[in-house]
Amino acid sequence: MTKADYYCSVKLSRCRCCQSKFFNESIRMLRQPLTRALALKSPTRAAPLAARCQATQIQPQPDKVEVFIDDKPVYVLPGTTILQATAQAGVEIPRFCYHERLAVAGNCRMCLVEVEKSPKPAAACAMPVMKGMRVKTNSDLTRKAREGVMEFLLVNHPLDCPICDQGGECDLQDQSMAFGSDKSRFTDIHFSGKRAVEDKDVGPLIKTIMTRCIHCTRCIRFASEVAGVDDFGTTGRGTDMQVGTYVEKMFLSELSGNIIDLCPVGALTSKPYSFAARPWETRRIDSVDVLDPLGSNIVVTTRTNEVLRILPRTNEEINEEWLSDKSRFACDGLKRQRLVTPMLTDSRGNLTPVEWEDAIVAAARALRDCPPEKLLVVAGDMADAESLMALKDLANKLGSENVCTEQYFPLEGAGIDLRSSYLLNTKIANVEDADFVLLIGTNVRFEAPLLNARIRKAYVHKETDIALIGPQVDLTYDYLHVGESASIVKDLATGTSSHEVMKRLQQAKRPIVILGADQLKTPEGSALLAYTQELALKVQEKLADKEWKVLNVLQRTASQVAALDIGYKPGVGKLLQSGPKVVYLLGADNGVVSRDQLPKDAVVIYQGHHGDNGAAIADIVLPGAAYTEKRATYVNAEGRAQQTLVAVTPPGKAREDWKIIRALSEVVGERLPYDNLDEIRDRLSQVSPALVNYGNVQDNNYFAQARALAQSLQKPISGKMDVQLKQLEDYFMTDSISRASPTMAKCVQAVLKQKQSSY
Amino acid sequence: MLKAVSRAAGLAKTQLSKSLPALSTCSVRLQTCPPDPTCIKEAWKIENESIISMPDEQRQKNALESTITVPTKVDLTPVNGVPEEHIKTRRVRIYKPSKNAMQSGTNNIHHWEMEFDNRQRWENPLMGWTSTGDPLSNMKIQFSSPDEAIEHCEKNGWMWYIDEPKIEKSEKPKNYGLNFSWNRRTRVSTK
Amino acid sequence: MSARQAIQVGTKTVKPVLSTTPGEAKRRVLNLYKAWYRQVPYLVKDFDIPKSEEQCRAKIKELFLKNKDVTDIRVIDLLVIKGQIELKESVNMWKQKGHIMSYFKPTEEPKPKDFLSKFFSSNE
Amino acid sequence: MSVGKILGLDKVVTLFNIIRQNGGIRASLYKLYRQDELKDGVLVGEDKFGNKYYENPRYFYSRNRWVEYSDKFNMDYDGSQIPAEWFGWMHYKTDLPPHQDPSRPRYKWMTNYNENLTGTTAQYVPYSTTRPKVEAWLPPRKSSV
Amino acid sequence: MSLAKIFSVSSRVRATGTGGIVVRHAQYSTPSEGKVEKVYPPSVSGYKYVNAEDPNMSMKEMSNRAAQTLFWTELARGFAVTLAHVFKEPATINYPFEKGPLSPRFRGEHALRRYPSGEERCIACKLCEAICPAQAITIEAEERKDGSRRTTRYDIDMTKCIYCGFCQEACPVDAIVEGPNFEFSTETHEELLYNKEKLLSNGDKWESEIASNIRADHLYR
Repeated sequence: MTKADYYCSVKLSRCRCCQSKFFNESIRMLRQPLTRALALKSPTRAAPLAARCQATQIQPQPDKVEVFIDDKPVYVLPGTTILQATAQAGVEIPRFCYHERLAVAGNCRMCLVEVEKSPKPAAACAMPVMKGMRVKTNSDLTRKAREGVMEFLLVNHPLDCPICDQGGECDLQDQSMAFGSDKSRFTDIHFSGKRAVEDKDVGPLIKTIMTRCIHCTRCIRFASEVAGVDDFGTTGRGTDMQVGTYVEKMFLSELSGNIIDLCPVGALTSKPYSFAARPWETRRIDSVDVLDPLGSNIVVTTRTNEVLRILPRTNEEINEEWLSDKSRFACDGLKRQRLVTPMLTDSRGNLTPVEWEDAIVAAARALRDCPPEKLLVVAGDMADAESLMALKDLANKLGSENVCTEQYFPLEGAGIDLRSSYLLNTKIANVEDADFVLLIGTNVRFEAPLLNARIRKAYVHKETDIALIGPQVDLTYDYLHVGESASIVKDLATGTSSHEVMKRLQQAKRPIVILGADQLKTPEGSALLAYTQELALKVQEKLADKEWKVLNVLQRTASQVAALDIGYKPGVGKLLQSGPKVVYLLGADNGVVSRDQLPKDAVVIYQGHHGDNGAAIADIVLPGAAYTEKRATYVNAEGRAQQTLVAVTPPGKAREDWKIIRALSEVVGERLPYDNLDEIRDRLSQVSPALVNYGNVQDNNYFAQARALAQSLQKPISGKMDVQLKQLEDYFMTDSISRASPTMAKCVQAVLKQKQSSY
Repeated sequence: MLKAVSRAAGLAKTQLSKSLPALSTCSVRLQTCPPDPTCIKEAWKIENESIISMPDEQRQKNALESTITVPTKVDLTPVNGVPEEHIKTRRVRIYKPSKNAMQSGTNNIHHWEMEFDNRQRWENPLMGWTSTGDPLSNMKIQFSSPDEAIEHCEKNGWMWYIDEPKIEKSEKPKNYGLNFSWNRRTRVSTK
Repeated sequence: MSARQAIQVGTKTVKPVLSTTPGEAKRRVLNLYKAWYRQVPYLVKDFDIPKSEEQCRAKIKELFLKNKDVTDIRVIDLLVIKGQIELKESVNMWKQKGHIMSYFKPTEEPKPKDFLSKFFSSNE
Repeated sequence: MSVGKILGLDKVVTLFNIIRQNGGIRASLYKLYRQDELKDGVLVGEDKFGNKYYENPRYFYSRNRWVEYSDKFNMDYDGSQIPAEWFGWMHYKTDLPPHQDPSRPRYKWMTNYNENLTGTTAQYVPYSTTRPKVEAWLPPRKSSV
Repeated sequence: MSLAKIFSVSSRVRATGTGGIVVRHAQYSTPSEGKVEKVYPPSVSGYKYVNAEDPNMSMKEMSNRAAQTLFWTELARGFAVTLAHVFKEPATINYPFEKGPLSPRFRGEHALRRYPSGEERCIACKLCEAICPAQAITIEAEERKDGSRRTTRYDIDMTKCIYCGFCQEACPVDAIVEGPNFEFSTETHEELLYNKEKLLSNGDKWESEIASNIRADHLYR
């Protein structure tokens, strides 16, 4: 039994023993069709899907108030607004300023509805319901009120729909069709022209056409509430009112792209996407983002086999409906610096394009001639689970165990054998419920922007307090800075410190500790992890809520969790020093492996989608597919497996990654036993069923075991912690896609320029 | 022949008694049971076909109006003419369409859809237009429930999987007053 | 597993297409088969195809046997109707020689089947 | 009705007039060969290619305006050799020939008219007007020794 | 036989009264009696018999008919018809020297227009692409250097186009028009795949005529 097989079996048994019935059900439901179809039998549906449909019968509930929406009774919590109540009744009220994830503003007046016995129409978004209230959402008065509001809005809105990027997906357009008047009474009697407002420059991502603004203040509220960057505001009153940044200033936020989505008109549009396409001519493919470890759900908008833009897709458990700027705007990097054809070094040492047959044969020869212990496989940031699996199987068949990832994680103690020691166990959605957050050595804001948005949400709405051990950075909210030294963690864990943080941790009902995976690279990393585990478990044991998990490790890359699940060794460290003959880089672009670390005659095979650090040192280049071009599995930091879908075809001769490895294996003579996606996913589920349980997270609870294993590692630590991404300019270009993206480069320049500005 | 006529008349009578009150143009309303011939001014209407058809034809016709019992699971692949390549290798994704992040309306997402996996597209060398060889690339069918979608896929022999969105939200009242509460972090300073 | 069996044995009552019993459907299939069989000499002569009558009969048999596992009466009926359409189009010379020959030889190039040649030839 | 008309002599006179106007018997025969018919009319104008436009209301509508293609086209005359300015007059959209119509735009970016060039070397060849969608990575070149 | 008879279609039709003419075919009795017997229609006023009637069998008529056959008068009459048409003015027009009338709204070859300043009108709003029922139009757009919204690709497949004119109706800036030209037939298919350059050059070529057509029609839009 090789060690790799051992890993597999350990993981398999581990997963078997902890299967909850929940998990059992869902995995059966999701996996059955494919496995059944493989067996040439008809798939069935296991769970009664109809059960999901809620019963429509409404029962009176004691703690709720009864209101009547169009004479239909609805029971809602007291304090609910009319608009929320109507939503429960299935009636959608038109709105511009109201957004369910932002504070109520109540300034657009589009949501006016008639309330019986009320002299005037009421703004549904701000008006709380009262017992027995009768709301008419489609009465003559309501319609007239809407028409009137619409007319006022259109008086000052330009008629430039043909050149407006919002055209076709514009709330104002749609609502004026549905609720507006069929004619205009606007005549420019004094020939003074319509209102015109100067455009603002808020950076390279957002294009402003302020004349189109209808002053809904969604962008302002987003900036101050969610992004935590209080840059936007209004100036002037009446017709002179303007939304802007007061002084000319870039919108310095890693979540800035979301105000494009929020803007109900075309006042804020995407600069990189400007004028590129209309919504009716694009295809939308649901997919998953891989540029940060959270695996935000996205919609890839394509046309003519080209990724045009990326939009967030609502997933309440991960990204709500936000998306970070890198995930949203780095997609133009998918069209630059691409590897479109296999390449081999010629006699002069230059990479020259060749056919697939030649490249595969050359790679196979290199692999076959290499002694197993001299083969090194390094997987990078964005490797999918399928190709990781295939490559590991290939390496194992060749007799090598040297498969590793770029990112390091301590192997001492429990290492990676216990899944809960490298996951974000609390889960992203539960972070909102936390009442105390301790961040250790991480800049969440840039390592996982949407996790930071959740923490900020808890901070704003739940009065959660946050403490940070590590370098002092701007997290967009106030926090208690404990110090930069790693020894603080040791002191807290061993109980020798009487710091305020310890008190807060112990008082909190739902505390969480988030440890940045970057800190574990140092020699003291294993000790830091051990102490953090100790601290978290100590706090957790005292909690009343037994289900609540305290320990979280925030990974940095999208591939790391899947790689560890499959059995990759984290970090190249020792393996690189042993002088490998063949180095197989699976999208490893972070410069962990460089030419001068390798023996002169070493052959470097690079498989990936971008020409970056990896391809530059390669002898054989095998062009793979980026995450928008393949159907592949990614496991996010929580351990949630999700799959991307094929949005566009890989460019040129590029192929899906696992297929390249499968083809290579056949030429090497060690044929891998899977020919299609279903078969390789079967193999994945053999290794760990969690890898194919799409959309769901499996609960892991091995903190006590991990502590037991890590007891010996609790050594004194003294180092100062440091994080890679400190400032906004560090955030934009962190991987091969965003490094190739011109938009991201512009962002870095713009941020640096803004730094020099006096504002 | 006589027999056929009488049978046809009987048939017609039953049909007529059902439909006549609504369709009759005669001055005397047809009495329901028992129809008294003296009250009726119109002759029974007998379909020509039922008179001239042969007995076994008539039997066949009656049989076609009856029902037969078939298994619930229907496999349409032999008759639908879809090439085998597009049945065996295609995977159908059954999902609920996601809300367009750019808009706040939700009227177009309350159904389930099925779509096929995306196949290769390439560029036309002359004009640079994009081509595809996939006849199913635009086939998006809407269903009111995933069960219907599954049934449709099973009938056509496609492999399917369900992609369920995670969009359930907790019910949380919103409050306009929070903007102004002096002791909360929700208080706004910029507006 | 129980749910699966329930589906397999589950039945429903529907309107028939042509036949009401499996026996009747079988008769229709046999009738169609015989009709094709009888037309073979004329088809060979009229279309002047480079195939012998034996080859044509073997092909007819092969095409009929392709759907031998179909049990649903309505599907059989539809197949019979389609077969009749084909027969009529052939006998009335509404088809052309190429249409008849396409029974014997597919007009498109066969795609590679094994993984490696698929991998080298295209992106699929 | 005059005697001449009854005897059809006016037709003969017209015939002679037509022949005279077209430059004698020899030229008339050439024109007849080239255009399949001979007509007399008022010369309304001449375009930049040398095509001559005639009008004679004696002929019925849609035959009362015609063009004689410039001699440089020889027998290679073609319907598309009438420039855009004369197109409207030729197709009875307007009665104003272009040189008498002041409202016709004359912008400096308007280009010279050319005939339908299909089948010649100057014919239109379609091409894509966009950039390639994907930029490939160019591996760094090592200095060739 | 009068000359009128030679050149007129049927004097009898013309001669009939103004009342509604009812045409009825001769009816024949069933052939049971062994011979075909003609049944004449009722002699009601307003009815007119249009079928071939039996020849008159009086001696005079019979000899007339015999003389006409003998002296080939049919032949002579036929030549006379031919001769008469030689001297008649033809009803066809002599294309390409003469051309038929066209409406200012005629929908011919497409063209992309420019503003008087020479700036192209098209703003890449893609409404024409959206409305095109034959999906003949392909547009790609991006921001031009000066920040204006322009197409990088404006292709019309003229072989797909059905010349319905919806594109020019949809255009908010009168950029795409169907010009007056119909003489753009080509020898190859490719030449009918128009790209943006071709369409713009069409506009530059035909602007004089397009502009006067729009002026002629402006009262009606």
